[in-house]
Amino acid sequence: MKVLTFGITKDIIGSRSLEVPSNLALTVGELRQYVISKYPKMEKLKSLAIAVNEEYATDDKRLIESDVVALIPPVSGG
Amino acid sequence: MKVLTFGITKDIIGSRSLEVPSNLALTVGELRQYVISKYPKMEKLKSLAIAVNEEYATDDKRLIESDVVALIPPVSGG
Amino acid sequence: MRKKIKISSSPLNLNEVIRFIRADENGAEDYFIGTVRNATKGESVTHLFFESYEAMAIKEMEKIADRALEQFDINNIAIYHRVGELKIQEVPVIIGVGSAHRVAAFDACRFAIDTLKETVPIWKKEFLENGEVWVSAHP
Amino acid sequence: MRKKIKISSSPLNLNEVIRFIRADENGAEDYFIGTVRNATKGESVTHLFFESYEAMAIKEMEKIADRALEQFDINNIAIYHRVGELKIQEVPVIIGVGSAHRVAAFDACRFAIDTLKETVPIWKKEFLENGEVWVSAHP
Repeated sequence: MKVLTFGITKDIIGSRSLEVPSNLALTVGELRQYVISKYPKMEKLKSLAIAVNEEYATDDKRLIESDVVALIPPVSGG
Repeated sequence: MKVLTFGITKDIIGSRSLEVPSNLALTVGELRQYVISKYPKMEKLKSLAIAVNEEYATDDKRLIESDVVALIPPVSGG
Repeated sequence: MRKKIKISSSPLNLNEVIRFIRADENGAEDYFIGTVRNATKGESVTHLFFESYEAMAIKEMEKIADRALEQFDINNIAIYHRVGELKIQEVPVIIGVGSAHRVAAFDACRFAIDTLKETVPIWKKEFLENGEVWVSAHP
Repeated sequence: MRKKIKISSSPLNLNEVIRFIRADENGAEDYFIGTVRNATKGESVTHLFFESYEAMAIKEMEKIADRALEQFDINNIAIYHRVGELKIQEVPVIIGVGSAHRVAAFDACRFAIDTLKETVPIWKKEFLENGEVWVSAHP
């Protein structure tokens, strides 16, 4: 499963996207755990939301291969 | 003493200014009484403030011949 | 110069207001623009006429700007008012405020237009389909 | 059409926003303009960089416009955001609101910028004299 990265998460990972083995991230919550375990700097962020198909998703949301998934670090527009 | 008129007070009086005998308007309060007694329609207004030298004046303010005096009906700018 | 006040019988120039407000130390600008609406209390409006006691109105607008600069954490403020005959969609008033942070800009802009409507000697006559009326003159 | 949303890497066009907002039935317009300030928390800023997750940001901006139209007595709203590199005094964001009466325009404009800063996936990197930082990323 491909996960898009933005802002500081792109800098931490060093790439515009991250490949995650689908069996290690069946839910949004599991995906966050996987990302944090692989990139410990993510734990220092004020927050790390996850978007599924361009909407904020809750931790219990189940992921499927065709979902468009993205890491959303704290936003700072305006 | 010449008194400037604006907005609806100009329409009621029918002129851009009004000549008031100085001895009948020694104070701002007396001037208002004089204007209302001469033009009863003035009493129907929501308010009738009086400016002396381009500042709102209280009723006890004494008037002198050289003052620039104006009738200020309810304002409605903006 | 932190304040700019104008009364004009020509159309108000928003770009002039923006050029005055925009500054390196501002992160937020709020602009209130009054426009002539096509109706009031359910009646159609054809146009408006604004009259001012100009010398006094300028003084009162300057007082509003001074109070805004004193009461709110803003860097600059402009208050422009037009007089004469205005058609639907034309602009009687522009208030611009610049500040480091947005809350002060909003608060000061709102304070300025609220106070202008209470204290500045400017009068508006509405021309309706059936007659004309000096706004707010009667209870 | 009562809302207009845009994300652009070119300078935002305020006149386009005004043309969209101005309408016969509006008596009040409020425009919030964010500008790049030359300092933050006492440090000099040289420039900013804004990045967006554009598809999602557009959706979130549309939600804000829809909520504003629903919650406040306004006629129309525009939300424009710029991305890319911006220098001091340049404009990252414009929010315009039109309404019959001014209180709704102020309230909706403030709601829109407050919510944008909380929900829209746009990120700002500040370039300071000594380094660079993604704003708000860390506690």
